[in-house]
Amino acid sequence: MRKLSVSHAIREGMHEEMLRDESVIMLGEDVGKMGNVFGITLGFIEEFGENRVIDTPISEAGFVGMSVGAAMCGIRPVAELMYVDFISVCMDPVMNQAAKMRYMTGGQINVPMVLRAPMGSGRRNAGQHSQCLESLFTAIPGLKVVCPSTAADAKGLIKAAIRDDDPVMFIEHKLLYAKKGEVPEEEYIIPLGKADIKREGKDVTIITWSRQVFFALDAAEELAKEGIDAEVLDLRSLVPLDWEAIKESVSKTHNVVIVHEGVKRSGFGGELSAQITEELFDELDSPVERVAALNVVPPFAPTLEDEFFPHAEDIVKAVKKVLNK
Amino acid sequence: MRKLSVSHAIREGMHEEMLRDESVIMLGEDVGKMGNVFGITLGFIEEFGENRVIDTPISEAGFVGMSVGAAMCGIRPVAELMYVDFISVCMDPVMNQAAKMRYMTGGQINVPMVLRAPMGSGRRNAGQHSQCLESLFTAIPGLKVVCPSTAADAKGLIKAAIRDDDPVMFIEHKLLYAKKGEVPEEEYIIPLGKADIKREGKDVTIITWSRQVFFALDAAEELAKEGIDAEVLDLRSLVPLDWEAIKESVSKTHNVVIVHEGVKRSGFGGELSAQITEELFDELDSPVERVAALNVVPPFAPTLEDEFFPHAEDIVKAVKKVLNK
Amino acid sequence: MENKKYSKEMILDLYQTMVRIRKFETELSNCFTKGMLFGNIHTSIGQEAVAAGANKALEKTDLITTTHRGHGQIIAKGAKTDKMMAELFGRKTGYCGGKGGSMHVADVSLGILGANGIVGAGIPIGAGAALASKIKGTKEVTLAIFGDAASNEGTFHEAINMAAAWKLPVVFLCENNNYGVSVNIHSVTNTDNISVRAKAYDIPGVTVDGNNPLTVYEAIKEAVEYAREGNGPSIVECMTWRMRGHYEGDPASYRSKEVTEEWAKKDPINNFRVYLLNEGIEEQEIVEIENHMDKEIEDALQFALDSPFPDPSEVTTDVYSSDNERCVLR
Amino acid sequence: MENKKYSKEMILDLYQTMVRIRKFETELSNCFTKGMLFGNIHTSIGQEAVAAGANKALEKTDLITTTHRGHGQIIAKGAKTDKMMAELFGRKTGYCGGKGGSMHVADVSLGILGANGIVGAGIPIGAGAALASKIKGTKEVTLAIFGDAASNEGTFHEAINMAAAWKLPVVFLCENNNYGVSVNIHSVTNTDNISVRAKAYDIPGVTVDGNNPLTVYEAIKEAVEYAREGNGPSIVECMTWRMRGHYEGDPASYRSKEVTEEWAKKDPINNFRVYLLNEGIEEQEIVEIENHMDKEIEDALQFALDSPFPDPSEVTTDVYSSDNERCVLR
Ligand SMILES: Cc1ncc(C[n+]2csc(CCOP(=O)(O)OP(=O)(O)O)c2C)c(N)n1
Ligand SMILES: Cc1ncc(C[n+]2csc(CCOP(=O)(O)OP(=O)(O)O)c2C)c(N)n1
Ligand SMILES: [Mg+2]
Ligand SMILES: [Mg+2]
Repeated sequence: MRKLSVSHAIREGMHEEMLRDESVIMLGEDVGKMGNVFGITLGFIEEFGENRVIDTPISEAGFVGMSVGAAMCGIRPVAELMYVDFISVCMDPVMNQAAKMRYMTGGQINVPMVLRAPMGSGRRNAGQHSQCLESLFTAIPGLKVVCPSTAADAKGLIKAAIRDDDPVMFIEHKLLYAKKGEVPEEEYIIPLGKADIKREGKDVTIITWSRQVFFALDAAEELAKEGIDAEVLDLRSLVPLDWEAIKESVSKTHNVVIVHEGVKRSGFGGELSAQITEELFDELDSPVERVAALNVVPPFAPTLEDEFFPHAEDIVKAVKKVLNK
Repeated sequence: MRKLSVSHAIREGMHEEMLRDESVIMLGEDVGKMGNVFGITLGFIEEFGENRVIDTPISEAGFVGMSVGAAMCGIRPVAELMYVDFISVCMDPVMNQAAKMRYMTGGQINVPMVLRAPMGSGRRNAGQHSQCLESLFTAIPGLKVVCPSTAADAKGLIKAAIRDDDPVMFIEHKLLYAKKGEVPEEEYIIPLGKADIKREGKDVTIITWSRQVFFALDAAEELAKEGIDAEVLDLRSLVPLDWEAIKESVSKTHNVVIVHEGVKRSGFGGELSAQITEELFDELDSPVERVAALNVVPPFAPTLEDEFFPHAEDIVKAVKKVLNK
Repeated sequence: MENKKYSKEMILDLYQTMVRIRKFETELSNCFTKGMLFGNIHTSIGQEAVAAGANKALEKTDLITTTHRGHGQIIAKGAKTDKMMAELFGRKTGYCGGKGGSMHVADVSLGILGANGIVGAGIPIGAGAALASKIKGTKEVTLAIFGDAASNEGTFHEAINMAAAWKLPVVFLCENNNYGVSVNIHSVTNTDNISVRAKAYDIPGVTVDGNNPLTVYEAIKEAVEYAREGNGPSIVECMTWRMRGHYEGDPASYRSKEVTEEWAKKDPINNFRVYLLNEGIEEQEIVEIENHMDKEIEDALQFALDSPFPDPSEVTTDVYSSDNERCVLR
Repeated sequence: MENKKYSKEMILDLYQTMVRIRKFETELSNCFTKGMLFGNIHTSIGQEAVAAGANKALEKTDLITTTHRGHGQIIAKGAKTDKMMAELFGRKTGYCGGKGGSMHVADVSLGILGANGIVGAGIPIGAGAALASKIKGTKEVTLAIFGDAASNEGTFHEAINMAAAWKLPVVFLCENNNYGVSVNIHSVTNTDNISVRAKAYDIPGVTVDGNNPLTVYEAIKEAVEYAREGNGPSIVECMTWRMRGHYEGDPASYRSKEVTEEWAKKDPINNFRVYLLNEGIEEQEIVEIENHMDKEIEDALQFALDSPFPDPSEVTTDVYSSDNERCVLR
């Protein structure tokens, strides 16, 4: 099968949806002329025109708020933040408007918008450009939250997100953009809320998403050498959550390690750990373990940043701990 | 001992600190002439002058950002949001500036500011005025997070918060403002990060904070009638967290119910549940149980709102569940 | 004002709208005092001329976004008082099934994109609706309504700047009642009025008497036409006064008695009633309208009170459009 | 410009500052190309006159807040290039112990309250520093520096409005280099310049040549004096050009060759060198400065490269001022 980078896959998915549905538009800083700082929308403005591909000023609260309004009026905006860290300047249209509009109006209005934003550590971008904030979004009922890992997933999920009638936070990892993976030629959609087993195993379930999927796969290889057979479950979307997949895997392996790149405190890992403990207590051979970033600000120096967020060896260590090895 | 309402206690604590340290200022919407919409700062502007008690325009990102700047220059601002829900329009100065400034400058700068904000459900204030968002703040390293319940705690904690050299989110429950409790005449401070056992018990630990402390106490009374002896542990501050107190109580009761008024998904209860399971697994006789609001937008109609957030009977039910009764 | 410039039908309609709003909100105020209503109720009593005049200048297909103080604008745009009353009483028959309450009334079918509990949030939403019209190539204009104090939120600046740069068909209507809760606009801004800010975006900005529905109508009409013809946005500032507190229960003691009394003389309904009589309308006709409105509001209240509260089980519906159950469960 | 208006010392100092910045950032650019630097590096090459001129108008005790493109301003305010270089290389000896990097350099003791990675965030922080001065009754003025594109963030509006209403001692310095990354300011605003927005707050607003350190100096000096005397804020817009991409690695192909070449002729350092010669300064003296700066930056680089990275264990220090260990642990 052909291989595409994650950024190319997202681009292709969006391109297909732009062609398929003329109510789909793109807006954000540098998405037009420059084609996005990561080149994801390169050429879109030439192909679809300035009406549908909009270079905005640096006014996130404004243009995300406008996306909400446009979404209420028959447009399907795909808005973009240059980094997810900038949600700080536009939390209101996301959390108090898009997420709540349908409910507050008693179901009268849908807000079919996507807010794309790159996240993640490892690029030496320091405190205000390296955060993983997906847990914040999961804490806001009304939002769907998607964090793809592979190119194929990214394409199928962005298409599903654009077609979804609810506001979707689509959070991409900067350090995955260049990562290539097989992507089918023919059209396909990956429904939101379906996890994917990226590696089957029987001894322990590693639950994770986004770039940490690859660290988990590396860890699994490492563990395999020592005879430990880890299953890697890529959640792909956090809301909706594929509980059936979690249940099935945990009922098979009886051991769980949750891995995420965001800080540990009040990360989504805590929520998952709590749910698994509450409902699958009898299935567990050991307490659920979490691997996550330290509860600090993302540091700049490479020595510090590498210590800050989880790598494969941290996962290996955690797996061994739960398996008492 | 004399009894004060929570709002009066906070007022008294702030008043003492204003007298004690002239670098302490208050700013926010309607904190001056009106004395805050809940009357908390009534008379302050007359006593301390317009230089230290500032009626701001409706520009939260602006005045919270200015608080950060002032805090970096020798002032101790106590800023106020009219409702914690409005953090949506000023998340940046809180999350990317105040919380990160010390770390990003390698410890050069402190940001000794307090951001007060009322939270909570039950007042029929609907979707955008009823949220409990403390879990979001706990997810941001660099912030301290305080949620008092009683009048005495509120006073001692606001004084500690004002004297603290780090940014403190001080989140008050609107429906506690009128609630009275004993408050010592003499000066005292309650250090951040010390939980308080509001009721001793031996069968189960109910961990909670803010208004739910009182629901938990009601539930404990109810349970006592059935011979169940519940301990109610009021965390008072979520960051720093009094782990010693949690450990001690859980090691005594071996059963845990965590209660909070915010929505369950990615609430701080998940984090607590995960930590307790990770570190006190062997102490637990049953899986940690959570009682929290439903994962929906705060509804307006009383029939819906009462269903939305936890009440004493929900806590009773959860306790019986963990105790298998 | 030129004589006979306006048809009898039109001026009576403006009057009826103002009276409908006044009676609706007076009823709210009474019910609040009696402890029958919950939550925060912000009335626009005293500001009815802005709502009546502005919406009269709109087409049915035009859109509005409004504020916490939005009952008047929403009624003027055509919302039914019975469904509104039911919503404010948290009933299942209300516009939002009781889920929204006073600050979240919407009727999308009438172009009412909603009140909003977040100050300033409706401004970009309105600009976004206008963006949608531009993209779709349709001809609606959106009226984005906000208070004087809301003009100090960043969203005001960001949304108007974009609307100006992109010539969006939107009119920014500032209901300047001089106060944001207790804070006088002049104590937190440096200019005499808000419309001067139009200069920062090189768009038209005017300030008009907001207590006369006809001056409001004219100003908004001009701005709407300008927008509809593709010239872009304007700011129209209507000077007015809320005759009650910020919300019910607020004695508004931060405003001086003198100024309050002065504005009482400018009551838009009283004055427009005098104008109608001067225009030769029979008092009888006016009284009929008033009685008719009395009856409508009485019925609306009865409708609300007769309606059931939503069933507690409905608390989890309507959060998501698809996959709701699963998304709400965990 | 009047002849001999400025002392030789002053004009040579301005030149030296510009050269220091240019050489510092040229070195950064070289190191980036060689793969020695990580993260995002935004140079201000071409904009040195703004930094040099503006900071020359400040007292030592005055304060600045600046942006992601802040190296120049920070150097001009007096920061040491060795500690800056070390910080940009993520070393323990850097200003922030390696924790901040390019976008977060600060030296509070010099009144440098920090660069900032969030566009627009430094504006209210600067206004807040000025508020502190007002409250304390001290005489510092704060220079809040931001780009043209940052002027479309809500914080611009909110902070300037408050500063104007409260007459805070702050000067809002807009470094207008015409672009926010790839987006030309004229494609997202409706006015010819940013300083016109001063009218929205009834404060002074001027636009000056930002490629001449003396015009910048004069404009900022006037605004600083105005602020220091208690008259409140002004907006000073300096028209300039970044001669490189938005960050290192950006070919800046969104800008036309013609315009780029035109601005190349306006290189502030080349032009000011000619001015110095015309003023009768010996070339020898100029070359000495240049050599001196070469050496300083060479040393700074060496200092950085010789410095150790912070120990991984330091990752958890400095988050909180008190109770750090416990707050970081859980
Ligand atoms: C972001 C935000 N900040 C503060 C509030 C609280 N609040 C509600 S209405 C109001 C005053 C609004 O004044 P203005 O915009 O002039 O409208 P008016 O009430 O006068 O109609 C305030 C401060 C809010 N709802 N949202
Ligand atoms: C809130 C926010 N939005 C977007 C960005 C990404 N970003 C960094 S610099 C920049 C352009 C800033 O332009 P301008 O203010 O003119 O400053 P210049 O880069 O030209 O010096 C953008 C969009 C950011 N850092 N913060
Ligand atoms: Mg007002
Ligand atoms: Mg620029």
